[in-house]
Parts: sequence; C-alpha cells; structure tokens
Amino acid sequence: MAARVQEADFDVSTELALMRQGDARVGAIASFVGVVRDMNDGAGVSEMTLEHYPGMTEKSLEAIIAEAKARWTIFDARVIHRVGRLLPTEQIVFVAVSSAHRGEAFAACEFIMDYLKTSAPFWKRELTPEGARWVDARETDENAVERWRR
Amino acid sequence: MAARVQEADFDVSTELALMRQGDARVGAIASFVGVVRDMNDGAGVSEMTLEHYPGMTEKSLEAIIAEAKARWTIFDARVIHRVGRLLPTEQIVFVAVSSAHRGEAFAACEFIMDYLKTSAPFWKRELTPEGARWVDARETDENAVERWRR
Amino acid sequence: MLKILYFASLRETLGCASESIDLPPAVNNVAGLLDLLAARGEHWLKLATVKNLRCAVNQELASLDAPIKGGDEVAFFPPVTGG
Amino acid sequence: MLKILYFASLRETLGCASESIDLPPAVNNVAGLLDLLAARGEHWLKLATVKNLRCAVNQELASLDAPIKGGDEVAFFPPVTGG
Repeated sequence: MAARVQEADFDVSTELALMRQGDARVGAIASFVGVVRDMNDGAGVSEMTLEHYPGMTEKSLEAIIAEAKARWTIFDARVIHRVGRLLPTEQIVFVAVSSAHRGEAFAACEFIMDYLKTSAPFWKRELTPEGARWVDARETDENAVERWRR
Repeated sequence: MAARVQEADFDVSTELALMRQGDARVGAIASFVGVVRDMNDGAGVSEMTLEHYPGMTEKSLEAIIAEAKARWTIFDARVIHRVGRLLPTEQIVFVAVSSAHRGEAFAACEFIMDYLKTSAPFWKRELTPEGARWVDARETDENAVERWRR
Repeated sequence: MLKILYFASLRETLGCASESIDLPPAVNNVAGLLDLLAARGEHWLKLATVKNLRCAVNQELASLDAPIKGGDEVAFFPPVTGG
Repeated sequence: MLKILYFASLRETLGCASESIDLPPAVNNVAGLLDLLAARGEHWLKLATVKNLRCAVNQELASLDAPIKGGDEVAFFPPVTGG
C-alpha cells in the first residue's frame, strides 16, 4: 500500500531507500515530515492524540496519491500517518514522491500534503496547561489547497 | 556547518532527527534527495564522478542557505553534497529545511535546490557505453532559478 | 439500517461514537438525516447548527444534499486537522 | 602572483588544473586575463571562445569585467551541473 496509518514511528531513510533501490529511473525524491510542536495557538502543548476514521482514511489517502499521479509524471508516492498519542518533536506524517526530475517531485509532494491537510479524516487533540482541546482547522490550509483547484 | 561536502553517503533519518530533536518549535521539515539515474540524455549511465571546487563550494552553499533564511521564516537548513564516484540509485545530494509550518519549508527547500543547481561549483562526469562525458547544464535549471529572482 | 459515525469533538459533544438506525422512508439525503437527529432534542440540536460540519457518505466526503439509503454508512465530523 | 584554477571539461581541454602567474600591470580584469592566456595559442585560444564560460574571483561568481589584482584567486569552469 502506498498509504499507511499506524501508531508506530517510521524511518524516513528506510522509506526513501525503498523508493530508490528498485528503480534506477529515479533522479529526485521530495519528502515532507510533519512534527509535533510544543506550542500551538499561543498555548504550550505537552502531548497530542490523533484520531482517525479507519477505512475512509486509507481510501482518501490513496485517492490523493492517485490524483497526484494523474497530474504529474512521477514514479512513486508514499504517505505514512501516525495515530494515537504523540509527544513534541515526534514525527506525525511522512509524504514522499519520486520522479526523474525535481520539479514534479516537489509539486506532487506539496500537493499531497495540502490535500491531506484538508480532506483526510484525521483529528488532533492536544493537551495544554488549561486541559485537553481539539485543534481548530486553519484557514491557511484551505487557502493552500485552493491553489491546486482547476 | 549547515553545508557539508563529502565522499561518504549520508543517512536522511539521522539528519532529520537532529533538526527535530533540539527544537520543539519545528512543525514541518521539507527535504530533497537527488539520486544517480541509470540514464541521461538518451544514454545509459553506469557510473558518475562528481568534481567540485573545494573552498568555493562550501562558501556558495552557505551563501544560498543564508539567502533562504533571509527570505523565509525557517529554523534550520542543511545541505550535504557528495563528490567522487557514484553508482545509479545512490544518493548525490540532500537538502532539508525546518520551519513551524510547511509552506515556508517547501519553498525554501526548493529554492536552495534551484540555486545549488545553477551556482554551486559541482560538475558531473558520467560513464556511458560510448565512453566518459561531462554532463551538460540544463536550460530547465536556468528557468527554475529565474522564478526566484526579484 | 443506516450506520452513523461521529468523530472527534462531535463524538465528545454527542457522547456517541456510532449508532445504527432504521431510516424512515421520508429521509433520503444527509440534510433530512440531520433534521431527524436534531428532533431528538438536547445536544442533538447542535448537530444541525455546528459550524463547518463535515459529512461523509460511504467513506467519501459528501455535501448535505447527498442522497442516502438503507445500508449506507454516514459519518459526521468537524473539519479535519491531521498532517 | 595570481592563482588560476581550471575545472571539469576545461581542466581536461587545457591539460591544466592550476597555475600561478605574474600578473602584468596592464591586466586588471578577467577579460584582460583571458586575452593574456589566449595569446599562448593552441588550445588556450579556446578559453576565450568557449561557450558559457563561467568565472569566479576569490571563490565568488564574477563577470568578465570583474577587477582582478595580484594575490587574487581566479577560476574558470563550464556551467555547473551538481545536485
């Protein structure tokens, strides 16, 4: 599966090696890692819990990857998204795209992240000194995905 | 040093971990890996040798990183570029940028790659069935860097 | 039967993660289902008025006029915040 | 003394990786240096006519009218192709 949802951490080098080693056409791999910050919307964050919609999550990530492959000449695209309890500085999400040249890889990788942020069913709940709270969606994420509409 | 030139391979996970672990402000890391392809300009490539200009190389990479830091709100930016003999599917270059949010990280990472491609003194010589040849500069790389001019 | 799922803050507000209901013949889209649920009163009223309510029918994002029928899986949730 | 470096295909064509020369007083920019080198004849003539010649003065990219003086390090090379 090009998309995985898991509690366990992931190893970026391992994923990138799998994308390179089987395919000597690959000249470029753009990737992204989302990380838990210790601060959000002005409050300290000591931990975060990620909830998702099993079944729909995987389908929506696969659909985003398929759309990226339809738009750009890319070879492979992978997404790993963690769920459950996460601490600051821990990895949340990994997106990587391989292609012959870097332009397609960068564009498709950013596209996948922008769509994931607005259409994949994950929700963050963070623990602050004032208690637990659900993270609000960002307007900037809606603006980011708007760029790709056609 | 934020920029390293070396013959040895690099481990992306190790580099990304260093960028995350010391700084809980980091919410996003965009990265890029350039890879040796087994084909270029219509000819098979069995190996590649990278030459550089010691001294100027490091200075030019540090200058590109400084310019990226001046243009975007980013925390850390790293470049590793290998030199010497490399085989298809091997890693050539690594660029990574950390920031609070993904937009800055993606833009700065692509900016650094585009400038590296046109201004850092590296030269590729590849071995094909017809013998060794120096790789020609690509016009698309000049176009890519032109986007960032202001 | 219609399966309904609630996620994140909505699940907490409603005190319900999932339920299965008999779909009355008169209800044939998501908006109709929301009216049906709101008629339960109390915090269920919030469901129809919550800001930026998102909905999926059979695990695909859908709008309030999306058709539904017995056997479908309908999910309600706030805007997603992963990544 | 002026240090001159040649890289990549240019190094191979000229058969020279680096040299140190006495800079004549009349030569005060990169273009003047190229004329001086081309006057050696043979393959050195190519240096002044090579397509897309790039140049660095003291390890910074420079144009042909960049000033040079004794003690400087000047490098000539083809367009870069790393990354």
